Amino acid sequence: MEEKLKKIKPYGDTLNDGAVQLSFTLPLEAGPRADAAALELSKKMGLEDVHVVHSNSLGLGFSFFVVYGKCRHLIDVEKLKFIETAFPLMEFDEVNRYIRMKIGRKITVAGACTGTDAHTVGIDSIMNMKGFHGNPGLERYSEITAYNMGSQVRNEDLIAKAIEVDADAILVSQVVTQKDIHLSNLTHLVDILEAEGMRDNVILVVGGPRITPALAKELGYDAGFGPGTLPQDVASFIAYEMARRKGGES
Amino acid sequence: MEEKLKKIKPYGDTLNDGAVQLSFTLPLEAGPRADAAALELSKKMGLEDVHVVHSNSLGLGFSFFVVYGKCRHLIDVEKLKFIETAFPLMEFDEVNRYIRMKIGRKITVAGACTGTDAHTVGIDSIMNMKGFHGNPGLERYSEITAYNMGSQVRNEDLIAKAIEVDADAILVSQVVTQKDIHLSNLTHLVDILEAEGMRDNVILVVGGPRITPALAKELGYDAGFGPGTLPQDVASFIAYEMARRKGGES
Amino acid sequence: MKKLDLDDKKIEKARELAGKIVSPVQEFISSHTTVSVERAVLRLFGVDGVNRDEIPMPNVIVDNINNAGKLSKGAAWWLGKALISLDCTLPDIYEKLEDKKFDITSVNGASDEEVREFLDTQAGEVLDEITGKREKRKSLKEKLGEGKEPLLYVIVATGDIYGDVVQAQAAALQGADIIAVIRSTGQSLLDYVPYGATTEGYGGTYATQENFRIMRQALDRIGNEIGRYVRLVNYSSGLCMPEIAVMGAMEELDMLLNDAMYGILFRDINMKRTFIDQYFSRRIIAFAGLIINTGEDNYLTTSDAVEEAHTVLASQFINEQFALRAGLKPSQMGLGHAFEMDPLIENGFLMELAQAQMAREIFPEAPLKYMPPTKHKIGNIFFSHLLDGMFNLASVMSNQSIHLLGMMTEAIHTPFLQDRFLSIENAKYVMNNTRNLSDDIMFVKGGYIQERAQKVLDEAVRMLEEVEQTGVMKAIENKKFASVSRSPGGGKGLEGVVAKAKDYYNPFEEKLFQFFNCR
Amino acid sequence: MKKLDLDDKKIEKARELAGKIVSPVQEFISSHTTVSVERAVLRLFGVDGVNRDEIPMPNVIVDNINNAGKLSKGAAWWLGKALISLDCTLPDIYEKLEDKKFDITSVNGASDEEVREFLDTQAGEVLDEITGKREKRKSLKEKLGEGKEPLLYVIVATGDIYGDVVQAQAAALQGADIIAVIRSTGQSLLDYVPYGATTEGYGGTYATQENFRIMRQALDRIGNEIGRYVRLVNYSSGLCMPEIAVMGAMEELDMLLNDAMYGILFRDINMKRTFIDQYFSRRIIAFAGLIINTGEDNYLTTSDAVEEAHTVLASQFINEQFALRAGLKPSQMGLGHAFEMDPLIENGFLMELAQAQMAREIFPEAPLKYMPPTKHKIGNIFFSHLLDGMFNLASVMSNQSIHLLGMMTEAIHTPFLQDRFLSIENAKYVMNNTRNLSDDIMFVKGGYIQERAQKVLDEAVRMLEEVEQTGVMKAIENKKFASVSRSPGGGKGLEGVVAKAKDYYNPFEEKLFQFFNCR
Ligand code: B12
Ligand code: B12
Ligand SMILES: Cc1ncc(COP(=O)(O)O)c(C=O)c1O
Ligand SMILES: Cc1ncc(COP(=O)(O)O)c(C=O)c1O
Repeated sequence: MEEKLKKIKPYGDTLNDGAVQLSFTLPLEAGPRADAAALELSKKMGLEDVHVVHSNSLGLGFSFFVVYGKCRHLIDVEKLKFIETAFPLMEFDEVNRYIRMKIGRKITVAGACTGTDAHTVGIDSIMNMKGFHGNPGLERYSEITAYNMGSQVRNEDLIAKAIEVDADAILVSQVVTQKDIHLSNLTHLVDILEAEGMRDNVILVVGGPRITPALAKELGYDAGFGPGTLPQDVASFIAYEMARRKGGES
Repeated sequence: MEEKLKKIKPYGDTLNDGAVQLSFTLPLEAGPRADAAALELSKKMGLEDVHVVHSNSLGLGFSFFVVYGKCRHLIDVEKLKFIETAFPLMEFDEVNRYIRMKIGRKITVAGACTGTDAHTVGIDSIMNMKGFHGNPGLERYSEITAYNMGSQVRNEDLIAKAIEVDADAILVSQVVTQKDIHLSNLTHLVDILEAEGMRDNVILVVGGPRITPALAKELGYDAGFGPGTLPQDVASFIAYEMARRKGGES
Repeated sequence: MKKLDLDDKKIEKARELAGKIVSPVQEFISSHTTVSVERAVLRLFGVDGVNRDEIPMPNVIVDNINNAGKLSKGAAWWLGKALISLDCTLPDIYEKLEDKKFDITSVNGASDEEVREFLDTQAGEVLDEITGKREKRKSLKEKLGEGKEPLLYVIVATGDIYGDVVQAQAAALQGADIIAVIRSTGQSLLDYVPYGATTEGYGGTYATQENFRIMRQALDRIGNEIGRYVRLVNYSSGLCMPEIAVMGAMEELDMLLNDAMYGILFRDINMKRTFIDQYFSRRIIAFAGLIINTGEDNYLTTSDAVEEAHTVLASQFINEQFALRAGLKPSQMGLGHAFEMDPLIENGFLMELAQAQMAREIFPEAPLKYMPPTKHKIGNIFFSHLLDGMFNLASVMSNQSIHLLGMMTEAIHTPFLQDRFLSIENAKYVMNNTRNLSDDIMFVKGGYIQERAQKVLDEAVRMLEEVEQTGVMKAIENKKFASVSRSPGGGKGLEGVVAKAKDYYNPFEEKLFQFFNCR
Repeated sequence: MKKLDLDDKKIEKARELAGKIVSPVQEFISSHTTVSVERAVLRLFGVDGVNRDEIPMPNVIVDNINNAGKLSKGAAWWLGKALISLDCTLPDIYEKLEDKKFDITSVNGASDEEVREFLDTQAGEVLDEITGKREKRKSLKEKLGEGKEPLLYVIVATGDIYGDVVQAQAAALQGADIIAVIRSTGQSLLDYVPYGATTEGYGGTYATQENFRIMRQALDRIGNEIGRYVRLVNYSSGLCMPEIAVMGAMEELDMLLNDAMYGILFRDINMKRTFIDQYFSRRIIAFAGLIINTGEDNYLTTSDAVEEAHTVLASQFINEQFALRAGLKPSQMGLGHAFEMDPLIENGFLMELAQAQMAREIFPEAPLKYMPPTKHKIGNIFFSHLLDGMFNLASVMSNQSIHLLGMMTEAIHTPFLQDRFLSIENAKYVMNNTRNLSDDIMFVKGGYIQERAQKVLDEAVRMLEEVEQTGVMKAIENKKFASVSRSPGGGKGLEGVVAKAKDYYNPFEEKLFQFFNCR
């Protein structure tokens, strides 16, 4: 793609043709009325040249639609706001070296999958020896001492552990997001930390499949990591952030 | 579904939760900026609670997205406008009986897939003996004489045929819609018919996978038939429409 | 058709080892009861409802007895004694229990003989009732007929039982054979069963007797409409395993997820507690004619499906022995396994097929529960849908019985109506289009598939040998299963374990024992 | 591996019958030429460009000769004669031809000897050049290596060659092995080849020499980048079959869709015309080392894939004989077949597999072209994606060579960038995950799959017997192929057929003949 556009639209096979695919269910019996509703909805979403390419009954007065259309909306690429957690991405050895040089002592982290959330695989991928996709976990770093409390851990217990081991960073995993349970869970943790006067003494990191850097910031965390995160991402961030807070980096 | 809602939204698992799935490509390198653009676009389309659940690079500066979100837009079911081609749906025998009773003579139809369009399967499904999905084609009706000219037929030739056989109805099939070639093709046919002063003497029907009743009306056709049309739909319509024009039905 | 050229001696050996592994646990089980077993017994006697503080009556009564330190004699005993002594009905007892000072074990009057006779008569009636329900189900199934195997199993999880009903009925219309109502997140850790209809659950709907009833009726209604029997499933693993088994028997469910190992490993439930609970729950399930679903498939969500395939098989052998000892027939054993290998592995499908076919050949009568890919699902719904298609193929190619449908949105949310539709459509297409493929192909002798299956069997035997050495509890501690470590003293619910007194009495245990011994 | 237990005698018989069917047509072919064959010859001699009215020079010259009633001697002759007589270059001739009154056949001077020698020398040089290109391709292929079979073939169809380049390069990056640039709708009915780069086509990009060049360069560039050779395909069937073959040879394409039957049945091209065109085009293709793709798969878009499966096989036998007679080696015969059965048929997949495996066993050396489901595709993109997955499976299970990727949006539009990506991802997953499944399974003797294949072979033999009776032209008229009737006198392009005069001269025909006879 040689051309650099400032204002973009989705692309099907021609630049800015606006091609978008939708699918959804409507609470209407399949038929011309439902098709018309699907068309109308697609138009309200800003599609032109709408084709309801498929519809079928789902039973009980519901019907399913697949739609293709051309989106009117333009995105101004230069005006996009997004949060990139700023830190230099380092590899395993580099991180250890960096910690030795810039911090001069081992870093301690405590982590858990909190609340009623029983998904350990995510937090284990980050913290346990084995790591993720061949990338070794925090436990394996010579300069990191990692405590992984597993899943279904109460926020209070995680904080108690952090106090006990004098953790530099707290790692929280949240996988289940139904009814936004993760939001209340995550906010609750920040609230207790603040109540305990601990918030500024730790680096607070959250991760999970529905976590984005933006959401993490919004909830009062120092960083957020989504799907596909590698342990080295987290290790790099924590090491850099500690150095930065010490004044060793800016 | 007992409840009857007046204003509806898409349905995921709760009435009016607004759940919609999108997929599209953006002309941006995969990464936080592209993710942000995907989010922004989805919001512009009226989605809230947007999750960019998947993104990957397509190479050459393009990336692909799958998004789920909740649509803000409401559709007022009662205000929906849609065209239902009004005719009583009759079965094979009924149609023949109806023609005998209401028209009193055989009906003649001439059909073709016009322009450079070489797709015969659609028009054949409607006109040839064999029919479609076990539903016999127009040729098989004792009260219909059907002339199927096949595909790649010029509008002029179709009209000449219609004049030659004194057709009551002209059936046009259009499958290829790239660059809206079908629109110009279909409009052209109406234009010639009007120029020849024939338009009001024939029932003009169009069909094809991208044809809707609304589009057909808009282009000046008496009816339009989309995917899954059965020959009996077309037979019923033509018979009824002829009777109606004769004043036999209203 | 046997296709894998497996060594029958090794299979026999594995069964023997599993038997030896289970025996000591079984001894421990026999000498203990739990609060949940006792609550289940009370439920069998008809105890239900909640008190003014919304605490379920089975809990109120068992806690009352336990607080008096007398649970080791069995809750039934005290309840029976109180009922006769006071010559009253259950509601009268409930009323008395509203007074926190009332101690049910202090009621006196009835003789031991009288109590025993009363309990035995009552228990007989209850079991007759359950037998009646079992027969009713059987004839309904015969009348309506069922779908072809693999039976299509989908979940509903709106958190609102009435929403669940809509989803479930639509799924049945679309072709689903089995409906599971997912429980609210975390219910398995509650040491009581919530009461009444749920309209707001988290990621699921509570397993309550009322919810069971509502869904059973809804499924029977739609089943009659479409002329196909629709099975109902719920979850009994967790701290209330036996109680939910009783509820399932009462409300005529068809299957229950039921596996102590699952609770131990994935819910951190104390192993002693849940082994005891499992035993009694399975006795009930066996009697009521339900099918259990075990959870070995879950191991592959935390450990690698290629490396740790044998742990699933080893665990199936162990679970089979536990099940046999609780009176379950092979035809009631929905042993779990799963299609969970990384899709990017070359020839991964051959390994999956080997595993599935192996389970089929080793447990020929069991209605195996085959789980879809979940762990390697990502937000790319198109790829995910395809993955499910290959899973559907593996299932029909290896003649599985209970087939859980994968959802293209597995990595995103609990299924939308349209997700379920597309998934059912997927399975119907693939299975119908390849219906007899399994009958039409053989595997090359000594080929990739045969070798893989043989290797996994070898490894499973080796693992069982090790587990037999250390005992299953120690093996769990050593992370042999699902790479998770749990200790016999850790986890939730140990406080609910009670050693049976010499004069412990549970009329059902005895009756069920008789039932199975004379079968 | 032979798996179908097919009767070799029947296969032999079918080949014999096909030979007999082709012979009379071949005789007719030998005694005729066409405007397009002659234009192809001119193109070989380097005639190119357009005149001031935008008419391509090969047309200008051939029309000029034809108008003079002298095409029966061969266009090369007149061009050669004019060039020597006038002692000028091609551009000089072009210039003269701008004068509508100029008659190239009226130029005199050179002796017959001189003309013949000139033509022979020139033709020798041209053929050497083509040989050079052929070698260049071969070594590039060896240097870069190719993907594993089945090779993944995708189309691009933006209507803008520069847009096509983006799509094609992205597809190669994503894993495609073969790129076909779809032609503009209706180009096959044009009796000339458009000139220059196309930026606005209808549903495709014109097959022009410039477009071929642009895409070839683009693919070589990306191929070098990713270290994998990427093949280029275009379409030669239609009224300009021989010319496009020449362009393909010149611009170093790897494959050409090339099938008279396709043109006759699906484009209503006159059968005499296109059989003649096919012959010369295949001579060129054979020499240049390209692979042809035939179009039997298309039959199943108009007739039922279950009922009419044998017509595909019968046609493959006929096409093979036509190909052999034009000097094509089996390794150049990309005979077409397709996965087009109604997906809702029980055991349909078994029939598809039988058909694909049968083609593989009957044409063991041919790089079969296997076409995806298209006819039963609907707007349900999720189902469509799944269907493609099963097609991908059938392909790898029967060791196909050239594998056209199905698109989930087949029923909707020509592929978007994302459609192609998802499709490639689909094929890569399925094929890698089941890579050696084919080596690991056998079909049950006398089972469903074997019986199906045997039945189709029997029916094909029966059909060939009938066609041999009536002759292929009459058989086409009788709707034997694709349920379409075409008559020898009907269709487009008959006016371009010219009986060769006794002194007809085409230096290439002779040279190519020699080449093949001494191979
Ligand atoms: C495995 C699994 C399970 C296993 C968990 C086993 C275990 N010990 O973890 C079992 C079977 C027990 C299970 C149970 C349930 N599950 Co579950 N499960 C999954 C599944 C299939 C895979 C999750 C996984 O392991 N992914 C792999 C890991 C590596 O990815 P990850 O978690 O995203 O982690 C990565 C990043 O997010 C990040 N990360 C994660 N945490 C952290 C933390 C930090 C600090 C950092 C820096 C980074 C980080 O780094 C990791 C590596 O890159 C998903 C579906 C799916 N395919 O995603 C459903 C899924 C997560 N489960 C779900 C549900 C609903 C449940 C149940 C609640 C169902 C029920 N009602 O019974 C139960 C109960 C669980 C509970 N109370 O929490 C839903 C959640 C829906 C939602 N959005 O809310 C999902 C999406 C399935 C679905 N479609 O319904 N589940
Ligand atoms: C079969 C087929 C072909 C065959 C056609 C054989 C033949 N003799 O018809 C062949 C291989 C020749 C072919 C060629 C091409 N095809 Co084509 N083809 C298809 C395919 C796979 C199926 C079409 C079909 O037969 N459907 C079955 C019939 C029964 O359905 P139907 O046409 O919708 O008809 C029903 C209704 O619409 C209605 N109906 C139709 N006509 C009429 C008329 C009347 C009067 C009434 C009442 C009702 C009615 O009733 C019918 C029965 O219910 C579609 C993809 C798909 N799956 O849809 C692509 C498709 C239609 N083709 C396509 C293209 C682009 C082409 C080519 C132009 C490609 C090229 N550049 O070379 C060529 C050239 C064709 C040309 N010049 O027109 C595109 C069209 C894209 C677009 N929207 O413009 C499609 C969608 C494929 C794609 N994704 O690219 N094709
Ligand atoms: C055997 C077994 N029991 C129970 C469950 C679900 O239990 P919970 O409701 O605790 O998530 C599962 C889920 O996968 C299971 O496999
Ligand atoms: C053999 C053959 N030639 C040519 C074509 C395409 O030709 P056209 O450009 O006329 O659509 C096809 C398409 O399917 C084909 O199979």
